[in-house]
Amino acid sequence: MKNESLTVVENKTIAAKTHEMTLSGPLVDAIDQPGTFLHVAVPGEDLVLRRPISIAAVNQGAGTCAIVYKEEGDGTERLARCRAGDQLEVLGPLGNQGFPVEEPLPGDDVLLIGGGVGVPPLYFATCELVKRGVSVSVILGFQTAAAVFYARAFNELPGCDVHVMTDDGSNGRAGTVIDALNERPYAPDWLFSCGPRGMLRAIETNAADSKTHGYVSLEERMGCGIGACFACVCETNDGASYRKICRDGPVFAFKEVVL
Amino acid sequence: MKNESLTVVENKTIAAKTHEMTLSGPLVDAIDQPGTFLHVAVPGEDLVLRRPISIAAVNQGAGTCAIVYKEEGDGTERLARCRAGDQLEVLGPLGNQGFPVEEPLPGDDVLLIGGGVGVPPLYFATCELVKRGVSVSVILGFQTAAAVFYARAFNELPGCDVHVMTDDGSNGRAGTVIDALNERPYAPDWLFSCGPRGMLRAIETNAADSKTHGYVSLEERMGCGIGACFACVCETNDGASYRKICRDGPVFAFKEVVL
Amino acid sequence: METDPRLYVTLPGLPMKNPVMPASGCFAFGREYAELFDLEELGAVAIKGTTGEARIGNPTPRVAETPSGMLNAIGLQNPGAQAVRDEELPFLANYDVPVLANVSGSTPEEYVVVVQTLNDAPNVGAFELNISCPNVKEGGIQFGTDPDAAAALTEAVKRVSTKPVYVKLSPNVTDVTAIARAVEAAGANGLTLINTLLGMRIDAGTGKPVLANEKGGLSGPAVKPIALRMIHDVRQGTKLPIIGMGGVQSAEDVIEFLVAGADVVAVGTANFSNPFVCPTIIRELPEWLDKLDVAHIGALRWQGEKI
Amino acid sequence: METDPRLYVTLPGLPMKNPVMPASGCFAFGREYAELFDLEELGAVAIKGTTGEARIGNPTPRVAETPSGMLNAIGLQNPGAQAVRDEELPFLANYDVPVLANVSGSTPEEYVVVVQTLNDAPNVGAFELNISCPNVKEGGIQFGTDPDAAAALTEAVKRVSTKPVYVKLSPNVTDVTAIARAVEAAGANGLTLINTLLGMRIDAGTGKPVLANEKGGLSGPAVKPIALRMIHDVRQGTKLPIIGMGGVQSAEDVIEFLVAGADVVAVGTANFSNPFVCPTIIRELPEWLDKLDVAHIGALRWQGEKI
Ligand SMILES: Cc1cc2nc3c(=O)[nH]c(=O)nc-3n(C[C@H](O)[C@H](O)[C@H](O)COP(=O)(O)OP(=O)(O)OC[C@H]3O[C@@H](n4cnc5c(N)ncnc54)[C@H](O)[C@@H]3O)c2cc1C
Ligand SMILES: Cc1cc2nc3c(=O)[nH]c(=O)nc-3n(C[C@H](O)[C@H](O)[C@H](O)COP(=O)(O)OP(=O)(O)OC[C@H]3O[C@@H](n4cnc5c(N)ncnc54)[C@H](O)[C@@H]3O)c2cc1C
Ligand SMILES: Cc1cc2nc3c(=O)[nH]c(=O)nc-3n(C[C@H](O)[C@H](O)[C@H](O)COP(=O)(O)O)c2cc1C
Ligand SMILES: Cc1cc2nc3c(=O)[nH]c(=O)nc-3n(C[C@H](O)[C@H](O)[C@H](O)COP(=O)(O)O)c2cc1C
Ligand code: FES
Ligand code: FES
Repeated sequence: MKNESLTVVENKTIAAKTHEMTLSGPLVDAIDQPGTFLHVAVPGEDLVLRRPISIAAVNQGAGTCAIVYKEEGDGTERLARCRAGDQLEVLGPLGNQGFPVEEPLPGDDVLLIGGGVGVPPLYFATCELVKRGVSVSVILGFQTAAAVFYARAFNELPGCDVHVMTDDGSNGRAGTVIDALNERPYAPDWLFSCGPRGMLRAIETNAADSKTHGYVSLEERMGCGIGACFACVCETNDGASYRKICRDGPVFAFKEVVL
Repeated sequence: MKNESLTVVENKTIAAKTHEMTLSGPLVDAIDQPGTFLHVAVPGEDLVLRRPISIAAVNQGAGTCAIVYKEEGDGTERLARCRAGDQLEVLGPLGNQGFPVEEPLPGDDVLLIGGGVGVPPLYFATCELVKRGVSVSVILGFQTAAAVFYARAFNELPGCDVHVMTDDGSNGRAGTVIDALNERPYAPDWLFSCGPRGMLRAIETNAADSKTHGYVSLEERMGCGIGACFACVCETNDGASYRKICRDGPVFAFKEVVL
Repeated sequence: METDPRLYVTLPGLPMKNPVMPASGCFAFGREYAELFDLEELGAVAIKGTTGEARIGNPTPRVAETPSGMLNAIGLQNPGAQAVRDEELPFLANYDVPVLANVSGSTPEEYVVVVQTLNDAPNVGAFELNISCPNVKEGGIQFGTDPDAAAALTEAVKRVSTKPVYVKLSPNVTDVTAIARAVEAAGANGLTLINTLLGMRIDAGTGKPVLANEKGGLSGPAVKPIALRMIHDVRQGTKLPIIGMGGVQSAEDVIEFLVAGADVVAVGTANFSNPFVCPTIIRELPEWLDKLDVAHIGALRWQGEKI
Repeated sequence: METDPRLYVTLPGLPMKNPVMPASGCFAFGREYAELFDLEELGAVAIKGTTGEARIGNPTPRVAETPSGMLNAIGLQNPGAQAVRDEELPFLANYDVPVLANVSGSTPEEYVVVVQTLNDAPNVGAFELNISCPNVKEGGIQFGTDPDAAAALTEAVKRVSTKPVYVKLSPNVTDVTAIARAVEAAGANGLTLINTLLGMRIDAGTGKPVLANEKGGLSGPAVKPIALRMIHDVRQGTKLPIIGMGGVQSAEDVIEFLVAGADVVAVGTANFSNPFVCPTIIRELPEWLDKLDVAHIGALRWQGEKI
């Protein structure tokens, strides 16, 4: 975990209100696990909290990493206005538990399900999986065609089978990622997912009785991002304890925490 | 008075922590009186007050005006970081009473005394005076050589006699502008001044019994800049009333207000 | 400017075309802003705090900047009730916009005199009792921190006023709802809140307070969460209309305030950041109503699961 | 890191190398920040509010951003006094830095139990009674708004404590100096202020509060002028040492707080903006002392012409 000024190498719009930012700096060296995130200080003294954003890709050769973010409020709007050459204070990589991409074996049935801006960390995960020779199926859900991103990037990865779902059918097929999941004849060996809480809950329920090793990446409003403020806790499934999403997650095994 | 986004044409350092910024936009058309000022919205949501800065020069042909400002705190530091092409929200020109540059006649003895960042509005005033064929003497006071600016610009104006004073004698002569004033054999017909309050007070006292038509430009912390908040008042000399520096000034005749 | 009927609100004494007015002390008596835009765009105008006699105010500096806010210690400088009556209100009467006359004083008698003096000004729609000015020794803050004193003052003014009376509450109290209940019981027709929070700034370089008065009133976006909380709390205990304020600078802020419990809002400090802020907000409100799909701004109130 | 002798301050129970400590609740029990820098750089460490039994805290979202500030409604989540004693304090004992143990509770008895449990932890230099947590129904705020309740609690704790006791004051009161005087008379060894201001945020898009708990405590630069004013006011009426806080994020802010009347400062929210803020401030303080030409930070106090 480092705190560093990273340089914006590129910042481009890749879908409606959705941007991909490439960052460079020595901190990139420390990135090794999909699912971990960066805690980004947004320009402007009036915004005192950093923004947690998943790492979407890393290129160790070039010393760069990418994040993909959607303009939701003041912070992400300001990120969208950053230009190449700007500096951003970044703390990361954060999170001690990412997607266990080193566990699936080639030949395992590996399914990744991403919804909206939950897609980026799954791209990083897919890159790592295919690097290890694991084939993956990916279901990407978006509201509408204008919101779709990274579908082609996934397609270009070797051994990656991509299904795009849109609510209105304007790209890929009409329906939700849950519809696509339900059409599968059997449960996957591995299931990695990131997206809205409701989607994750449905996925977990869906896989309840299966042999699936399932993992979900969670979001919560954060203060410190490192485990010191108790802002981002969630209860464990036994009700007896809790996890900090920023430190103990942000990825949790099915049933580890209450969704 | 307009509120407009002006474009930064140039922003350059001209002395220690002192910068000259050239701005363009239709608001410039409305600038016609030296001593008036701009109320500049500084970048950053956390700074809710605008900064009042005098107009240092105007070039109606080019549609530009210049301000000169010293880095004193957060606001002026951020102005110093602006780059060509940036936009600044500006309200102005403000002030209903500037230096009465249309009154001195050619042949009158006209003296201008500026201290530090009080110099800029006097440059604009001098430009207007020499345009009308009036010769002027200018005494410019700075702490030290590194702080000196605009001495050459004044020198280049026709019929302008420039005396630079520095506290440590590192440029021009050693001493204050008051020393230079005291060396003059007789009181000027006109005296326009801008600078620290103590300097203005000394000048007014100095000219107490003379025939001099004296004018000083005042500074005070401002809220609205237009006369609506009562932040910037000063008492009149008779103690019975008050003036708003932003609206009734910022230039006042000797003895109009308590310095 | 066309007025969107969804924005009309009628408060006691104040038939407003829209729920936005400049806050007292940030708009003087309207003359300066009238040079910038048509005052008839506003829902109402709250004028500068007016006292019995003219006041000269505090020494300068009177304002200081703070993170996302400012301190002011103007000290209720104003020309006095008679001059306001004769010279300022007639100017505002040129515009079809109701006036909320902000009344201050050192004693209940002074408030009464001001109200009596301004009572018959036809464009004064209502009075706003400033019982919460933190910037003058005798600026009424004693009335704002004690429910009994606040109630007594309200009663005294109600006895003479021919117009509805709003009481402006101080946030510098342990329990703002107690003051609200007290003035409601005493006959107030409405509440306005919040006034400024008592604050201070030190110049680290000189080791002295920035304000000549040492302390001043904090306003601006910094106080918005405090204002929202107080409005929300007061709303739970009263049916009186609430004029909400404290850090409003956008149409989005107005929505937050209305949801929290205000009926209309006042905009103070933001006029200094952007002199056109009030008309800008007013123009942007209809879009918000479209987006939120409400038929009238009155429908925005949050009911509060926990109440 | 070399320590500048001009920065040493000795407060009851807290021999500090410099006047800067992280504020309670913003630093947990030090483990996370220990991965970032050497905790021995700090003047002291204030630990997370500790209650008799473990508490699970409030539902999420627990934090919301506000202009130059934030709201939190953590709800005093902590592992309980015994676990803090056995598992957290020993970790901090690896560092040569005194601990200020922040104590919370619903009843005076609970405060007493916490103090009794932590009394013999050798690295606890002093206790800080959080009588001002606005975020839990029974988080002690009742003790923070009533001078008598505050005094009674202070006395009860003083009776059992083997360490100096600081009382942390709430800013959500009409007269903070009255509470300060009451706890001083009851035997407090020091004061800390300010805790957070009760606030609220509404999400305009959904028309609901952002925090699950609806209301939360406001902290960060936005509250700095309020903190400075309260510290200044309390300083006039007491000789007790003051740990000042509320929006500190730079060495310049530290100077402002010391001038206003604090003896040392605590840094809360700024740790989230920049996790290295405490060591950064500490490193920048000597430059300020050079610039202001003072021989020791204790000399910074502003005497106040008007006092
Ligand atoms: C571990 C993690 C990874 C994330 N990865 C991504 C990503 O790859 N791409 C992406 O677009 N978004 C991601 N998010 C969500 C992202 O953090 C928010 O969309 C963003 O913080 C919104 O900031 P804002 O300034 O636009 O909104 P504002 O509403 O102005 O934010 C105000 C405050 O709320 C917080 N906040 C608002 N929405 C969320 C949210 N959904 N989750 C957490 N905090 C929130 C902000 O961080 C800030 O503190 C992630 C969140 C977490 C916790
Ligand atoms: C009519 C007028 C004309 C001016 N012309 C010039 C000029 O041409 N060049 C120049 O360098 N300076 C000028 N000043 C002073 C200039 O406004 C301040 O130096 C500047 O506002 C400081 O802002 P800051 O953000 O750097 O300082 P900060 O300390 O961060 O400012 C905080 C607040 O205090 C106000 N403030 C601080 N110092 C002053 C001051 N001396 N006068 C008024 N307000 C102040 C700021 O405007 C702001 O509201 C003028 C002031 C006035 C009133
Ligand atoms: C410069 C200034 C002067 C003020 N004068 C008055 C006043 O005379 N009477 C009054 O009731 N409130 C006065 N106020 C308080 C405002 O009306 C308002 O309650 C407060 O500023 C909070 O709103 P804001 O955050 O939008 O500024 C004044 C505020 C400022 C900033
Ligand atoms: C997330 C968070 C948790 C806090 N928890 C506690 C606590 O447990 N006990 C306590 O006395 N104060 C607590 N506080 C208050 C801080 O210690 C401090 O008084 C306040 O935040 C003001 O300082 P700041 O503006 O530097 O944050 C907490 C503050 C925050 C932001
Ligand atoms: S954000 Fe602070 S504990 Fe997770
Ligand atoms: S700055 Fe508002 S009256 Fe001059």
